[in-house]
Amino acid sequence: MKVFTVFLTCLFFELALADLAATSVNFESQTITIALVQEPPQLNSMKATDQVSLMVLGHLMQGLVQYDRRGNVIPGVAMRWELNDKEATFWLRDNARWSDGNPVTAHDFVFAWRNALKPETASEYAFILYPIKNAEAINTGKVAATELGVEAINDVILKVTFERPTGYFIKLTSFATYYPVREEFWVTKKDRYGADAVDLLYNGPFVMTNWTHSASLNMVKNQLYWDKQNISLNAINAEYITADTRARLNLFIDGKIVHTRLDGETSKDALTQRFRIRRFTTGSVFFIEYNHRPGRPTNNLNLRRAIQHVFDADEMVNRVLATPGNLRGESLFPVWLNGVNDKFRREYPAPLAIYDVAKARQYLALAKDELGSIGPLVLLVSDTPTATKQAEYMQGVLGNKLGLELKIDVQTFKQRLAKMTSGDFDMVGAGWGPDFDDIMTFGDLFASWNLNNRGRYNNPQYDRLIRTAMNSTVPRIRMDAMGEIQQIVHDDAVILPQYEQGVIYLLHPRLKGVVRRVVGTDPDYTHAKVVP
Amino acid sequence: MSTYQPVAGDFEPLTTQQQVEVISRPSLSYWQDAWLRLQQNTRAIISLGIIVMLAIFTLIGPLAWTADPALQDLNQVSQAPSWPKTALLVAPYKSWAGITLANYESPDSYPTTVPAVTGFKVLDNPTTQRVRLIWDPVPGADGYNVYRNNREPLDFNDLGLPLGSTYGDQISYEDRLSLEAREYYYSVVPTDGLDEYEIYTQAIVTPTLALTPDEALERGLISDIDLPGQGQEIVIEFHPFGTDYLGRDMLARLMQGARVSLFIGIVAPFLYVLAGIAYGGIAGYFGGRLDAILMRFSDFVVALPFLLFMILFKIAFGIGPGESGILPMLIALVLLGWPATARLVRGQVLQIREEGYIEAARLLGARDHYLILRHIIPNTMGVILVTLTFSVPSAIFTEAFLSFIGMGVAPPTPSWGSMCNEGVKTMLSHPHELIFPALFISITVLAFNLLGDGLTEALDSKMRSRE
Amino acid sequence: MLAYTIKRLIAGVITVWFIATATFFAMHQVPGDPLMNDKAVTPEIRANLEKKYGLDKSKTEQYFIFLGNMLQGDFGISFTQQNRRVNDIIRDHFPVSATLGLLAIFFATTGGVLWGALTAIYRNQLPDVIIMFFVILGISVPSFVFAALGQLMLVNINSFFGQSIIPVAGWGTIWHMLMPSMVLGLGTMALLTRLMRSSMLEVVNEDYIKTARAKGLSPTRIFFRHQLRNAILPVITVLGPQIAAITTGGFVVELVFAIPGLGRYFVQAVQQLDYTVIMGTTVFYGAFLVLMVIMVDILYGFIDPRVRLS
Amino acid sequence: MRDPILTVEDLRVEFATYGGTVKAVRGVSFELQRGETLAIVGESGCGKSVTVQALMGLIPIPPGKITGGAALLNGKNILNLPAREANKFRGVEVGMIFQDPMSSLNPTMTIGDQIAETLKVHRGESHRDAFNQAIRLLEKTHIPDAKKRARQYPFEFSGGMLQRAMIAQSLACNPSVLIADEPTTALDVTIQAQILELMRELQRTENMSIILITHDLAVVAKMADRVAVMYAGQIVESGTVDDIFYRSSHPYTLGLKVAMPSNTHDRDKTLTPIMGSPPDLFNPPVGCGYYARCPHAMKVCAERLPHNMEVATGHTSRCWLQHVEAPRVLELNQPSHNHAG
Repeated sequence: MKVFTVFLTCLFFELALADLAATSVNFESQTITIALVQEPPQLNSMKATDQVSLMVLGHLMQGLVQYDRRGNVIPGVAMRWELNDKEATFWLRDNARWSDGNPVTAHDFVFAWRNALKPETASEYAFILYPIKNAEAINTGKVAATELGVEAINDVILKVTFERPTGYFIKLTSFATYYPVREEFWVTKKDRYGADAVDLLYNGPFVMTNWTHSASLNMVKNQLYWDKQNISLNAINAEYITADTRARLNLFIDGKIVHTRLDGETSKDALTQRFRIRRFTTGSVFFIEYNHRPGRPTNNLNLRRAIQHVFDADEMVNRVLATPGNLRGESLFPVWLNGVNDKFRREYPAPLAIYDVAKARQYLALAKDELGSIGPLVLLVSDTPTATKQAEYMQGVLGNKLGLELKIDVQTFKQRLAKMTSGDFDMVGAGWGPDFDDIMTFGDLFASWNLNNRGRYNNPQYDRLIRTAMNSTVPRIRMDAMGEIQQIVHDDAVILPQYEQGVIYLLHPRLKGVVRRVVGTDPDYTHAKVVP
Repeated sequence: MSTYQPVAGDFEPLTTQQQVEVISRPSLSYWQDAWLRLQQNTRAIISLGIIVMLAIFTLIGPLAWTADPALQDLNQVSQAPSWPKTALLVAPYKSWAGITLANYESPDSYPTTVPAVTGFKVLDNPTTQRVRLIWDPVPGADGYNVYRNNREPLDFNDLGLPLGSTYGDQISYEDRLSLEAREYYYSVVPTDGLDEYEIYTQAIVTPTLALTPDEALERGLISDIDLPGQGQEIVIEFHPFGTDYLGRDMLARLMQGARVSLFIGIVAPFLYVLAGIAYGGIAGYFGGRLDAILMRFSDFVVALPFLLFMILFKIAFGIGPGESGILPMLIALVLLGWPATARLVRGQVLQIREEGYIEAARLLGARDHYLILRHIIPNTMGVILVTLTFSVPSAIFTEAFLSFIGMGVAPPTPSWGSMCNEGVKTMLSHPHELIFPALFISITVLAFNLLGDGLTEALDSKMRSRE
Repeated sequence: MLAYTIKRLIAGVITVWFIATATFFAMHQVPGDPLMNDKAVTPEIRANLEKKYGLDKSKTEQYFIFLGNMLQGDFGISFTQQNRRVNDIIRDHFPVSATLGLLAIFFATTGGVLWGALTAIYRNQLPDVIIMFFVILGISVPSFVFAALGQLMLVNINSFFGQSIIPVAGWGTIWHMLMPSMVLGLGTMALLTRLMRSSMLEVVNEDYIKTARAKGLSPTRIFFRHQLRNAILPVITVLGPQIAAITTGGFVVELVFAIPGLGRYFVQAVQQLDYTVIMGTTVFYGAFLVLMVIMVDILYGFIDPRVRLS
Repeated sequence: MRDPILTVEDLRVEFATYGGTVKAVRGVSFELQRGETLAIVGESGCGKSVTVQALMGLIPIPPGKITGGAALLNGKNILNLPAREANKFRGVEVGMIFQDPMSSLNPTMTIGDQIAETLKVHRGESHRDAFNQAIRLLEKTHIPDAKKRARQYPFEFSGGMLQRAMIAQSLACNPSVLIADEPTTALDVTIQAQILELMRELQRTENMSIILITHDLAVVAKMADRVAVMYAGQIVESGTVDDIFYRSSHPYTLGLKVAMPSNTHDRDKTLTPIMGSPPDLFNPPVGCGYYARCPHAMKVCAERLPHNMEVATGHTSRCWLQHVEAPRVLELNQPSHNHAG
């Protein structure tokens, strides 16, 4: 019946102007409207993995600690804490409340962490809890969840015992998997937990009042939040869900949303509209991963060195990507990572690959001696436009400069993952984003036991360095180990770094205090405010 | 008018041979008459002309215009069509450490305001290879942000693209971001390491188009690496139709793309319309339960998820990574393209089957397949030709979609459809990358539509009866 | 007429069953692991996920389980959106796509008939040439371009009026539906125009048109009562598959205009190998198509009495 | 005294085709008296249909073109009128029925609606009244169970009944003239007789004058008061039905009569057709159109077009043999005064 009435209304065009939808920012009511790139697939904090879900959860929930504007750890539900090699103790604030009025207690954290590790929950981010005692054993089904090294001394004191000394544990506790979950509430929902606005309890700065899937999602200030007085926004409404950058720019120009990311094409429109364009490095690194399995041509070091010397990262960033904000790919570790007491990359400068075609050809000759003829190499890429474009550039470089034939194998998302796992490639375009604010999130990527090491790179020296970094909490020791790892990645040409991703975006001029983060909630509107 | 009065001799009887009439026109067969009629139709002639031109463009074009469609020229990315340009030969690029202040410590307290940056200027002559900017340090600032705009910024919000930021001790910046030989307005803004102070200083720079000798040698623009040497001007490749997102020559790509798109755009529709005619003809002619079954099968084919089966075809045909699977794509298009024509032809056949002349022909002993081919199908010409001419663009774009998911043409070979898909992304800033492929597709579709019209009028007997 | 409809509905159910079966087994042939995501997962977790979605059983077993659930109208839960039932996805998003699709068909048919008739009446004169030019442009340029240009036009209109007259994207009021449905219907309108022109030219020669003029009826009356009714028949036969093309073609328009339709679920389900959503959307969409084809045939019978009674 | 309801003078119609221009009607003139049936007879392709279609404005322009002549209906000119003007007389003062009833009715409208339509358009009657009148009209044309039949569609009717419906439709506004363009050609003989009988009956009751186009002399003999024989786009002989049958004064009329099989005809004797075929109207002959096939052709026939000559009052013939000095032809009726010579 609804469809038919639509016909009637559309037949008799009344010329009344469309209701003048509120503009994206409103000073009196301190409300803003945003757009989401996709429908959040999972709002159960114990299982959430993707960027959009983490962003929404970051406004609705709060872990033991949180980040301030400059990325330093500040108190969250925990007022203060003490850490040493073996354990950590947290003192929770007594005025932390759930949105149903009950206080947030240490038991909520114990329940949440145990539940996340249970095999039947099947949370893909369970590994982030592994620093806690017996966490891995529970997740692999060897031990019962109650054995987890976490204990609620009483309602407000939480004690954690480590599996091994973990210097960066405090930073992990701001991640979604570490968020508290009220057991009494969860038991009434079970599988439906996180399916809709009513199937969640909130202890963060905002509560979700409505969620029409794939259409809109509305958040209102949480009156029971302990830091309510520092929150100036009364409501955040996500009224549009689309991945198309052009659609979101048009919505921004039309004054409907407060923020949108720009790509090459839309940046030119933004220029003509005279908007203020801002820049932000996402903290992700993009590279080409070689297949190190024996029998594969890319297993040969000389061949990889040849490619390394013929690839000009400057040309890739400045001419092929051609959008501002991207940085030259020089190392596995991006520039934002903290070292001992300054940026890691400033304390341990990355060894620079020299663009030298003559040298590259010498390495190629060596490789041909060792391998005999080198058949066409296969570069596996996803079916996104930018990936195919970069692949064609690589094809041009290897073809013209080294006479190497490169075949581009375009695959949809799941087929590509299947080929990466089975090793059905010579080179694959890949990237990695940080899960937590510590160098280890990138470091252990090519450890032989890591499942995400799709090329099956296996170097005992590399593994040993990772273990020393894992087991020590002394920054100098960890950073020295990582410095050596960076050298190995360059000398052994484990990967071909392409670029560190930077993006440009637009933000409504009358909206202040929006924070962009490499790790955690990004963009973070928690402490934003609308100025007249 | 006065009536004629016959004279004496008039009444002599006529001899028989004078009675022979003169035959004014030769008798024509069906096809001769159709061909004659086609020649009369101006629109058909135009279309035949266009088709001949397209054939020349595809086959003889690459011999005349020998630019290599896959050669990337990153100095001329996404250039609009233009006259040949000259470039300056410069030394190969060496990375620049820039200027950093010795013994610099960031200020302990951040002042609320800082003075504007002074001494903001370009170092040595700016080229499209690199533009090096330097400025004097600002007391109290702990970093600087550099912006670039294509025209004069009006206010602090209009500084343009944020190129990059430096720490407090770096007072220089090297811009290499897709530089073109045009006027740029650079601005530098002091920051407190995170937030910007709302004052900016501006500098206008016009880099010259530059090329390194080995690049020129590699591209065959100069024969000897030393001749004519740095600082000299040389004429670089001429791209009449401009270049695409990787600086490849558009005209050469259009010619190479034509081979794929025209082949798929003509052969695929021809095949699946033929299949549709046969299928629809049989369903419509025999009717009854056979018709119901055939039609339900056609609904079944249309409702299948297209993308899923395309991936399956790709695996079934065993297309290796990076190989161009034109034939499997053709088969895929035919297997999934025929239902639309089948439905239409069936509708027409149902109507024609009731006509008198069909009964008559059957009475004269015409067997079924003869009836369908000789009597029924020619009378559905009008509708068939319309669907044929409409299948051309849809085949071209389906091919582009299939190539996009790795089933059809593997990079770097282009097709018009894939060039259109790429061009759409930069539609407003570099319109030529979309306009040319879309134009060629439109011309092809126009030619086939006009030809379709001409053929309909020439072949379709109903049209003829009006004369 | 009722017997005819019932017979067609039964045939329709069988067709949908075939669609479901073909899609089910095809889906399982496609390589790639439905449960795997970016971050690799330990084998134990994989085992749990498999048990949860019943992927550990044999294919035929899974098929019959699926069939059983389907008959009760339960399509299971989505793999990618873990806690959303596929039924909810269809319930929330199908009406949006259907409204958009039917509105697009409405525009396409009225436009196609109007322009087709005009080109037939002014055959080979100026209106014919102009309309033909736009028809060719309409089909030679990808729909994504028209969607983007359409949206740009709205933005300019709004900036011209200084306030947001017509919403640039999103869903809800009729104002949201105007531009997307017009863009979506463009390709079909071009096809219908050509078909209408071709069949109008054939009808204009028929004897009953000569009789109508001999009866002294006005040209407009002849056009609507006699010419149009007979010329529209081929146009209607093509409506069935076109409705299919439009409802799936919605993906591009839904992306550009941020419309919460079923289109995006179609494409993403296949890319993500989300088995339950693929089955749910394909079966539901197949049923919708079969229903549309039946309605088109009935409409055809309604207009052409010969077919109705045969 | 003559009371012509319709007079046509020197009507000329041409068609521009890609092969050249066809001069289909080359100067046709005739008169239709009130209540009279005029038959226009001739081989197919002689221009008889084109002539009446020109009067009714049914010639598609282009490619057709009325290049000359005039036609007066009740004193008003009806040639080359725009549709709005023509519709004032079409269907009201003049009704028309066509040769093939199967394709002359709209397949997607009921018979009743199609008949009622004329009444609604010209008389502005409501649908219900018009539909009831349509039923009465169908009864008037002897269609059984008219009430049910009116709701049916053309494909549910037989050929004969369709022609009756066509006649009913043309009588809707009781026109003063009915043009019947080969009404019975597509029907078999028994139905043919019924239709002709119906037309005569309606003529009497409605005092309607009829123009009957046919190539069948038997129909002419049964129906016509006056006859005009057409050949190659011209009227070669016209007069009363007795003039034409018993005092035929044109060789083509003789040929037609001889070629007509009759029931008294001896079965095993072969029929005598007229040899040759009608001239090609792309460039019509300068003299008499029939000269190439006329057994009595003379030199002047090939060179000069004979004008209409009075054989008797109201009986004309376009043939040089009617000229005073022309030689005598036995079976041909020639003017009496030159016998004496």
